Amino acid sequence: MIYQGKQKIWSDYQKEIPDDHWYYVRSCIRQNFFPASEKMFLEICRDVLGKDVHENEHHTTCGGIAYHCDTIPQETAMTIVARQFALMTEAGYENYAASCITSFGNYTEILETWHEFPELETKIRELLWKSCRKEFKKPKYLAHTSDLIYKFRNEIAEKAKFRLVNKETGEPLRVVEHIGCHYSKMFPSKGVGGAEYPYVLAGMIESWGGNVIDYPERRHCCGYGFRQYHVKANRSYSLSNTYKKFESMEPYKPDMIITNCPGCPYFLDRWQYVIAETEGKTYGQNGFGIPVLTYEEVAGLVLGYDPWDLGLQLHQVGAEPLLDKIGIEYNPEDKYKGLDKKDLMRPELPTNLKCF
Amino acid sequence: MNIFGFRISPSSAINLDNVDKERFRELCRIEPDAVRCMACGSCSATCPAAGFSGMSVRKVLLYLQRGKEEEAFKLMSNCMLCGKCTMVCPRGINTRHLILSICRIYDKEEKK
Amino acid sequence: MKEIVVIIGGGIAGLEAASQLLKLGYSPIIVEKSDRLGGHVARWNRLFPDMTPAQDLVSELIASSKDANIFLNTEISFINRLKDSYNIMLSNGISIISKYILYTTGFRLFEAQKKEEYGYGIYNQVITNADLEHWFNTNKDDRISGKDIKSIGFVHCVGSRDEKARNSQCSKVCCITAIKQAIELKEKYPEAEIYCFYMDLRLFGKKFEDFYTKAQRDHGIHFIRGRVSEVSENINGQVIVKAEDTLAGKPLKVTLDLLVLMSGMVCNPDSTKSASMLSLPIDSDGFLKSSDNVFHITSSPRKGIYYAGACTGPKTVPETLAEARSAVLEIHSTITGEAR
Amino acid sequence: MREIYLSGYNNFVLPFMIGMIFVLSWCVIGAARIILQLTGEDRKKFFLSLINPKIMAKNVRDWFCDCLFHVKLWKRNMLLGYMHSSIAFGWFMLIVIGHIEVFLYTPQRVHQIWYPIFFRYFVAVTDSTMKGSFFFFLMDFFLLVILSGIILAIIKRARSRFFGMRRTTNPSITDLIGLYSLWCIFPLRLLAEGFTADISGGSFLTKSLNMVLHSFLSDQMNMLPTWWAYSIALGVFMCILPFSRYMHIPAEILLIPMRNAGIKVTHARKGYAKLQVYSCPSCGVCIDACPMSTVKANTKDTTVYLNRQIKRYNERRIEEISDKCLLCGKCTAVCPVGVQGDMMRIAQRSVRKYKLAPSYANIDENALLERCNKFVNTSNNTVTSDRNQRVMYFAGCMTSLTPSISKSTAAILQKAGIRFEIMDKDGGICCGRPMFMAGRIAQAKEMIEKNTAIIKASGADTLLLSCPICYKIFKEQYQLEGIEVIHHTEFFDRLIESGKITLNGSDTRYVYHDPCELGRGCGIYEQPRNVVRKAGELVEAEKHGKESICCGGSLGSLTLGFDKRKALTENALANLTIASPDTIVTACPLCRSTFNRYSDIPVKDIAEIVDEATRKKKR
Repeated sequence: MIYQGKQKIWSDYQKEIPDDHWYYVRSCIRQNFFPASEKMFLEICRDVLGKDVHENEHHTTCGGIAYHCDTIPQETAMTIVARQFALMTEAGYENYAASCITSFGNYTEILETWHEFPELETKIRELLWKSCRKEFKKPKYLAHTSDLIYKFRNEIAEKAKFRLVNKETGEPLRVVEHIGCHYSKMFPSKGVGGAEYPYVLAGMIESWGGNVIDYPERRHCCGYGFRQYHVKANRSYSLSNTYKKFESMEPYKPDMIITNCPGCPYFLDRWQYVIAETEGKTYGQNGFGIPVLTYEEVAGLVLGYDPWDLGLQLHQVGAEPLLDKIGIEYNPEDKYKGLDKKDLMRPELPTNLKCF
Repeated sequence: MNIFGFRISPSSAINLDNVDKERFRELCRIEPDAVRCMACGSCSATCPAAGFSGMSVRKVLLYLQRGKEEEAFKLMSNCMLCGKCTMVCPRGINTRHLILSICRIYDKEEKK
Repeated sequence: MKEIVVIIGGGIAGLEAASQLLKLGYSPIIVEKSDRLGGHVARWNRLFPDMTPAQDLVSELIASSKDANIFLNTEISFINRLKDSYNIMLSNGISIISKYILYTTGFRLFEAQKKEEYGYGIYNQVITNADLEHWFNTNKDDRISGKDIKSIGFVHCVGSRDEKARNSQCSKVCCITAIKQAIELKEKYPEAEIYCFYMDLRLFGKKFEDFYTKAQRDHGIHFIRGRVSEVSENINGQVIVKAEDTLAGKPLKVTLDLLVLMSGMVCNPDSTKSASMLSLPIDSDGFLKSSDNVFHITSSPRKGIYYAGACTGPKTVPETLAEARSAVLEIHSTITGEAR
Repeated sequence: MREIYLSGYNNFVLPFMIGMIFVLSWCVIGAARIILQLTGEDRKKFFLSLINPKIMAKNVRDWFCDCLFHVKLWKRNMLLGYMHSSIAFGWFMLIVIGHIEVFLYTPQRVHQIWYPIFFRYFVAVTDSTMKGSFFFFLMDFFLLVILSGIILAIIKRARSRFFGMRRTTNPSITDLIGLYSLWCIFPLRLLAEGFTADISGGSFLTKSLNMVLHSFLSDQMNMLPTWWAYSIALGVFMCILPFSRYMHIPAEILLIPMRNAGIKVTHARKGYAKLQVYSCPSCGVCIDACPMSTVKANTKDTTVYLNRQIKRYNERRIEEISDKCLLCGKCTAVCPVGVQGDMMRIAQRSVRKYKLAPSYANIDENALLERCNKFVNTSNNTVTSDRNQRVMYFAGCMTSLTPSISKSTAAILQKAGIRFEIMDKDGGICCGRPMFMAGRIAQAKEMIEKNTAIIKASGADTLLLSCPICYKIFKEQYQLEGIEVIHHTEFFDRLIESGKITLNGSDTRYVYHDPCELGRGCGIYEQPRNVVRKAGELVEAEKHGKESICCGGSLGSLTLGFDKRKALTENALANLTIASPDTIVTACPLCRSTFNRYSDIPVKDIAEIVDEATRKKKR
């Protein structure tokens, strides 16, 4: 691996990310899967970094899942998106930050389509007016929220209490970065670092002290693939994809995986459990899995937030070995306690995958 | 254990790293022309068994080189050795003898 | 006074044209921007299909054109048109007035790093056809020398026939070059498995097909129809190549110790630059546009301006030499026609 | 007459006796083994044939004609025929007359089997009586005949071209010992009898020799050593006989009745096959006959070498030789003893072990039948009655690569007003012959079953074929009772005879190429020629009919590559064009494509010229 070669590509794919004043839209599914992630993003931006991030409770889905599952036509998706933009315009913002990778891809695709086919944009404006009596301005800047964290990665590193370094050995942690497919594979120039060697998460890992692992199936999809998972008959494809990725990263002995997509951490996490139960195979040390975290969770950890406040107990793969390596203190007793310290009860434990 | 109603599906992909090349090499020692195939498909197009078992000498050769022996055997199962493929091959490959040699070298049981 | 012909570019087309012009009694001036003659061919090791040493050809051409006026390390500063001739200002301060300019500006090799997915410049074991020829010539390349090489891949059409790489034309010589290089590598590493990943095999030239069947039968080189989709590196530093075997209709992957990218021919931006000074037309593929592509391939639409070789599109060595001769003949008949 | 020695014995008979006992027991045991190795059915057939007077008469005729007179060789090559028959018949007569003499003069010695052989040593018969001089004359005459044969043999050994043979076999070491001992036997006998002639009497040869010898060798002591030498030569010859080509002498005696009993090669090495191997006289007639011999490298792959390698159990070479053969059957046609080179090779191929075997059980014959069924009323499953023939035309795999043949055939049938249907219009099951030729008999049988079912269910009464490859197997291996199997050459001949089609001849000079499978394979030589004569002028190739040369495209050869066949085709073309014909006519789609590849003149199938001639206006 020639690091300078990658740096050359990274320098070619830099995107402009404004410093402040963002209109923020959430992901449909992340709040359920990893509930602290979006909360953490807002907290880091607002409280830690002191940025202006606006959120509107009237925003809806972007229609991306339905679009990628072939259940709605693109024009419908475009009208939904147009309404989101209208909400942003109404709130007086022009920088649009999406929490979801598929949304980000969806917005990018729609903006590019409108750029190529302005008549379509006109049509969508008409449709939006007919349906909602709303008008919109296209965002001046579109970013994924990981772009923002990437932009502020060094400020976060300065304020960090922990680094992605093995406390015992002093060695940097071996970190796998997994980028959601819709981040830059469709429009390489819209992502930090392009499509082949994206830098958005690698930059965070480097700034926070870890070592990025480049393994052969790095580019491969997490396995979610919309239809592959949602149609049960296809589910083994979804699982096989994930399996392929883990087989490929296994020799590198990763300490953790960072992702920037709603689906990826979920599937990389949950399919480890399914692989363990069906094949008896685990990828972490001592029967554990490899912890899969969102970039906000990792940012929260290095900034010193309590792991259980970050919702790490909602991951199937136990994060405890990772926390021990970094040296983050946690109270095992509190793992399954709610914010009010009420017992949430313990989940049934898997047979083959060790969770704590 | 199929406790979820689905599990890892076997890969149909070709992994050249895992292909056992020895038997094909043995075949090439007998039929050095086998590798001269340029995949024009004349053999498949003219084959009377193509309509029955999908026979195609081109595909058989390819599958054997890609470690997909079972698929090759399936194609070959209705070969009648009529020799039309030999007649039409633009590279002059002796396909009839090639097929007989495959039948001698390769074994269904050997493959797990 | 002998008629002056300015030849822009000291590659094989320029040298051959100069040598033919000298024979006809003209006074050719070669303007070469680099510090040596022979262009791309001088960097090559052996030439298909007879495995002729490239150096033999280049030395012979240099010897037969030694009486020409040669300016090395010299670029064209500007050219402007006078009444019936051209004023060519060189970067070394010399200005030439000539009625005839022959463009032999050639091509440029596609920059393989532009195909990011192939990882040239990122993965250690990925090289280009030019790197390989350089290694054949010098035996110096850490990526190859002293390595235990068991499997080698060739990717055809890197930057050719690829709209995403902004080059839709076929570079013509890569198929046969890949086969030539595969045979040469097989001779050096007889135990290695060699795979050629191709989209189409375009073996149009004399003896090319024989070369192909020889590669298949005598050297056991595997040909896989399918374009490489991506390259990655494994923990041992080997490269893993993924493609679809389109003849089997199945995805395919293989681990390789060396991957050679067949960089194609793209237009030379320098020739485009000097062409624009005379507002010479550029074809859709970026190469210089001939009067027509059948009958007057060596003529430009401007009087006194001629083309030879790969400046008008990818060419093989014999084609380039033939064009150089034909361009000279055309210049000669124009000159003698005017004198009469 | 008087016996010279009371004992009637001398030690010099020992070498002869050892040889005789050895060779007799070898042959008896061998014959018994071969008979035991036959399948039960064949054995029964063999024994039954021996009591069948008609077959027995044929056996006797064949024994005389083949073993003694070498009639086949005479027909082929007079000199060669004389050489062989002089030795064989001469020797046979010496033995017979020797025995007659013993019977007549010394009946008490009949049990002493050496007595007739060395009669002159033991018995002095006066040559002054009519009877005596008659036998003396006969004995000397036949000895002279043999000696003339031996002289020819020596010349042939040195210069085979005198005999019109381009190539002969390379004798093995045992062959050479046998050969030289055989050559020695008769001069030595002459010498021995010459020395004894003054005592025992003699005739023109022995008597005169005796005079000559006595003129400078008066010592009686010379007599015994020559008799010893004679006996030793006989003994050596007989001892080496089972290991040399001369084994063909006893083997052929058994081969003839077995052949006449209709026994076929079923096992690769045992029984009839073994007998054929031992019957091979290594004469090398098959070498020149073999179409592959046009390339020198192939001469060692001819039938004579196959037999030799089988004797040596050289499995690698056996496989090479068997797989290379085109199975054109010419070696079988010309073999003086009737070794079936083609059958032997198929048998060798049939014992090969394959790990994979195709099977056709999945093929739905009903679906195939539906495509061509026209003669059966599907509602009540009865054959539609029609006075016309119900012809099922099976074009065959190869014909589909030369569609002009099937197109012309169909056109002719239409013109003749014949009801027909094409069985394999959209492809079908191969006839099985190519698979059969590859030795995979079980697979071929499976195809035969499938096709039989289709043909039988179709309601056809005639199966018309344009490919001789198909024709041969349909004739020989299919059981299609009530359905006539006919090749299109025969069919066209019949159509012309019956006036259903009229050919308007032209002055085109046609040469007819006999396809191997049609001519030698099925014995169809005349019908196609009749047809060609109606269409134009028929000229003959240098070698034609039974001697026709394979086009080189045969499916019989498994290993001959495309590039290796060119020389064979060119040689066959040179043979065909000797009379400068305008067009080559053949009756096999494979010959047609093969010739077409290299021929300078047009190559057509007989169907095409018939079709053209029916279309042409009368001149």
